[in-house]
Amino acid sequence: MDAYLIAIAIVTGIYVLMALGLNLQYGLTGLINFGHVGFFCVGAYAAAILASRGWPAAATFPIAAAVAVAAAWPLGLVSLRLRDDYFAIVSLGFSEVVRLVATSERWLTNGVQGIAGIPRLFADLSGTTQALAVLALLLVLNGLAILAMRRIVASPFGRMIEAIRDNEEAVRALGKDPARFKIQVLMLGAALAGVSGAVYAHYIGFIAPEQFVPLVTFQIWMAIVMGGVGRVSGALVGSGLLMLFLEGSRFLRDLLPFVSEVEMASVRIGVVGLALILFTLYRPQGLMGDFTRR
Amino acid sequence: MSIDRRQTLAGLAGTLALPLLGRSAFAQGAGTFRIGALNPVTGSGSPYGTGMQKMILAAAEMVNAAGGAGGRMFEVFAEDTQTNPQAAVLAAKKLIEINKVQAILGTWASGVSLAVIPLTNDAGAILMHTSGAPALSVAPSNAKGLGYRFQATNDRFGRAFAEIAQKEGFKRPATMAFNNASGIGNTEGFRKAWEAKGGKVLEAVVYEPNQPSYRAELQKVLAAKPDVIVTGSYLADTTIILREWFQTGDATRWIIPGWAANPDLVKALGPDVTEGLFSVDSISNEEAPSFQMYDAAYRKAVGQPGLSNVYGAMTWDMVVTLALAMEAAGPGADVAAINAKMRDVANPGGTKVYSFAEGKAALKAGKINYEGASSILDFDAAGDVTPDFGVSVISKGKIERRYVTKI
Amino acid sequence: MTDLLELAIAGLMSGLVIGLAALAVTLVFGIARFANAATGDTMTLGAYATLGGTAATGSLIAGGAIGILAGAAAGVIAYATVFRKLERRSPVAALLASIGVGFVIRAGLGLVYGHGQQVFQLPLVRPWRVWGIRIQPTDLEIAAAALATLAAVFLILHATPIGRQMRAVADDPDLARVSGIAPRRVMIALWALAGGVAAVAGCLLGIKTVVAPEMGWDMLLPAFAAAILGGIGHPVGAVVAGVLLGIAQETATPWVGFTYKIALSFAVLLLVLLVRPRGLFGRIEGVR
Amino acid sequence: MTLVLSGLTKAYGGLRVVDNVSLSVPSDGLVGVIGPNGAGKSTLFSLATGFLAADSGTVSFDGRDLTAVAATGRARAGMVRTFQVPREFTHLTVRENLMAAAPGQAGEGLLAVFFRPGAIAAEERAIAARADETLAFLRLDAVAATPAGRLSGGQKKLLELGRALMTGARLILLDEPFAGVNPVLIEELSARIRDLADRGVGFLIIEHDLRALTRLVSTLHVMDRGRLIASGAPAAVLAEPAVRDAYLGGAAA
Repeated sequence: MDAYLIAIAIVTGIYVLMALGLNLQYGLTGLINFGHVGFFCVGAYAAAILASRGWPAAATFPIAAAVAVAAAWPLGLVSLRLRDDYFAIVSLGFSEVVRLVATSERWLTNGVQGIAGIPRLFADLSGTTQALAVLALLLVLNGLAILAMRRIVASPFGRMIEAIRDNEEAVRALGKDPARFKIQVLMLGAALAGVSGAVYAHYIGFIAPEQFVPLVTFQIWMAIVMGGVGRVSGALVGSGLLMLFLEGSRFLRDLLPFVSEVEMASVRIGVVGLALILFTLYRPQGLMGDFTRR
Repeated sequence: MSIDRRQTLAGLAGTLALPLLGRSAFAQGAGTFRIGALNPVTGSGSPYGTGMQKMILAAAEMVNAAGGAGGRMFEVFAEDTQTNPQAAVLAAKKLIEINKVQAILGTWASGVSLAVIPLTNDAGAILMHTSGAPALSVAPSNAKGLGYRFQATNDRFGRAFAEIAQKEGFKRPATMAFNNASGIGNTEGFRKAWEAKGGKVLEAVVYEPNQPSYRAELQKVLAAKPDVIVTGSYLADTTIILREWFQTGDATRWIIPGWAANPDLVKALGPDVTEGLFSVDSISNEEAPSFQMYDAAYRKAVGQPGLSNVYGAMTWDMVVTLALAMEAAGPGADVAAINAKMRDVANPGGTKVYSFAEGKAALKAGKINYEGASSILDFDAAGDVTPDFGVSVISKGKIERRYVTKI
Repeated sequence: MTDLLELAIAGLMSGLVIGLAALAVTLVFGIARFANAATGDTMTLGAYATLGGTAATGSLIAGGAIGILAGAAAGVIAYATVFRKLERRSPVAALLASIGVGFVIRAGLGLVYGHGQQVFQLPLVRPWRVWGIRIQPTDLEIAAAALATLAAVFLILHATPIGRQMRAVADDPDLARVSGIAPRRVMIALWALAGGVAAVAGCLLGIKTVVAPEMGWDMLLPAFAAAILGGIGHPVGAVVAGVLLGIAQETATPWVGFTYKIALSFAVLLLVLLVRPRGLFGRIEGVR
Repeated sequence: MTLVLSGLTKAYGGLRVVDNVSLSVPSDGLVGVIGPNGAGKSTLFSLATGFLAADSGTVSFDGRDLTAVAATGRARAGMVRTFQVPREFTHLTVRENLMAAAPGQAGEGLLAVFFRPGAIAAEERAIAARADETLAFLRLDAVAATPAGRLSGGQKKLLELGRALMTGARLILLDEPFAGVNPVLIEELSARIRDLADRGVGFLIIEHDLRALTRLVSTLHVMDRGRLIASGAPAAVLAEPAVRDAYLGGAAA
């Protein structure tokens, strides 16, 4: 029982880390990043490949972040000068390209067979203690991310990215180059997604390209839309809600005995769809309120 | 579905992070043995998952009706992997932690089994799966010897394909594989076996799913002028590929795994296109009485012939084998003791039995050898079975079994 | 050479389907001003409706008409219940809601039809050979259907009063409002048209492949790519770009293989956007 | 001469929206541009500030040719525009709006945010002081802590002017600064602009409100259908028959 709750909490923590990154990008800067899973994937593979070759987790995490940042940089350079909605599609395409590379480059990623037996974190601990250690690590990582986010929001840098979100043309008229800030934000969010991917790879222990489909990106989007865009608490609450949607359906089935297992898959996606529609229509500010004032 | 309502509500409360119910609610009942039915009910395994799950439930009922195994009744907790490793990990956690199951039965995709097996190993639980990836046989995945594979490995499938291609007199094979672990596993296994026979594979095309057309892929494979194309493919892509192939006017033959070359394929394409296709499957042990029992149960639960879902036969056998091992290990045996008896009740060297009731009785007299519905069910040192392969040819819209090949 | 030509034909056929989907995307983008992610699932709906209609009437043509009606109806309903209320909101809100609409459509189709595949039972015929190149009669029929759809769309846009109003709104929504064009009527016509076009695209895709709940969603990315490549809001551009992407993908396979061919459309898209940020046919937009 | 536009031309399809326009703004000059709707005034602004690329013609500022320089570069060179529809940073406070405009902030570097907090705090204090001065000058100090989105139209116009001032611009291009502003505020705004001109800031102003503009500027240009049809002292220009026909006649109709 406890271990199941801890498992749920760990996966939620992984989502929160991604949601914080996306929140920085979309909530604060207005970047419509539809390729978040691409950075998650890059981080997961970087960690998995290194850990399988015996690197310690202390090294795989920063490298996962660095590789994700390195992937974000060229993407930002070429595409952040495009219109917002173009960037949305280009970033979505980017995440698909990442997945295709993971599929094709078998020498590096073992292709579709995936990488199995990724060493677990805190392997010298066992059972619940080990799971708690992973959860603690995630809490620390999320705590650091939130602190960093706070610091950024309160800084001139944060003021400028919010100005970009509110009106990019006006920023250019003041002689500041929005693209420079957007690239940095993209890289920062990518770093969080990369670290998140590293935790994921170590935790699940097996990664394959099919786990990094665009649906993951949309789940994170759903989390921040439900929680409240532009707010740290929104990312937390939204990720929790998302897990409730995803895991709750296991238990929902027993409450809806007339719905068969196969139908459940459709019900699940229908509920996600309805939530997206209803939140955008009736509660665009999410559960945690408007981002006007933090 | 025999799911305990109280457990379910407890689980729901758990998800809501409201562990209101005390630990005692989850305590192991004295006379029960809990197993998890973890199947691909949704996602790409959905054509098989529901049937697999229903067969676990049916077989468990049968065991219970025969008085239980080793003095204990089965209690089954059903979960969906969504054919997705992450969902499967959480489901397995729930089964192990909330439902306290001691064995998980019927994971399907290799990715799913690879993600779940570290959890069952940690919990000291048995994992019985139907995945093809060779990695599941060896450490780290099967370091503890708690994993059992009821399906042929992809390598064995490839060997069977090679046997058949040789027997049918083909000289110039090419391959087409769906780009995932199973698809490539099949064609790679074929290539290895074929080259071991001194042959050469002319062309090996790997294609991505969900394309609006596979003509370019076909063109490349046909350019090598093969006399047969061996595939590692699924139903949807096989449908599209064969339709486009037929429309090129080409006359190459095809050897296709049975999960793709099935009645649905014939229904989708009609008799002209499918004429002369070879359909290869690890066959159920159809002549055996165990298969007859499974078939009857499958027809009753799903309303289709048991042959339509080989994985259903495998999950049926999982329950029976586990029950026989429990019976052999005696009342109150722990998982390790039960695990130690798995080969004793399934491998050659004892009286052949075909059902749990029969085996339970025969165990009193001495050693038994369960002959399963899915195969004769003999586990090698790695916990893998080596089923026989049936070769069918589609003729005038009928899938007709021609012969059985052993590897 | 023959090989390359046949690859190009294969690409052309895929490209026509992508181009039609991109046309549906670009129509909505040009007038309602957001990227409609429900387009893919509207395609799927059209394919299922056509299947049902064909089974009920025994005629593929009548079935196709029913499919188009279903797609148009889905578009109008989505507009009336969701997108109308988001007209004054950001394009991102509408985009997110459209993802939701798509999910709901897919959930409904999954519940009604299940997840197994269905197929159009059409007679399969062997190809003709023209100068050594295989020409497939089915291709000609699909191409004819696609071209007829295009012709109908352009006729509607250029030769009917409502079409002219749609183009006027696309050019300048504010000016159009000032000149007394009823935006509601134009929007309803737009959503019906876009839904109908998506349904045709889905129907053709279903004929080429198999009908399953995920089929349209899988085509969304190439459709978006083609819509942007063509210059968003530009109908001819969308179709031409779809065809170009289709041909580029298939004819490149001898060099890039069958996995990276999917990545190729994004590479092409990026390159074109770097040179022409507004796409191939895009108009230059002033600062608003 | 600070800003010199020469021969600027921009065409969409066959339509020349701006057609061979040349004008200049002296370093402390107050120059106005008028013309009917669609005369090409806003397009001219966009061409001058680099928000649109001209088909032909050149832009130079302080003797430096800026024709090939992008919008941000031209703003950094010291010429800053405002917009016809105010583009305030909706969710930032009025003070934050102004502070965001200050040039060359070390705190806009991500590394500095984390590794030089002390230096940034000092810099912020200085910028905040300057912002408060500017707000007082523009009589916006009462709403300093209000989110900019809640300001009235006229206040937003002032805010945009304030942001331009914060950049240290030496030439400010105002696009209809008086539109939607109440008459009392117009007087106020005009007075501020005159003050600034006295301090050596040049202005190029597009305006519909002829009366307010003619009282403010020393030179007036009239545009019609993309061309400059008259230039000179306001009174003289308004007296020209061509201007009466094109502009006043058009406005009357």
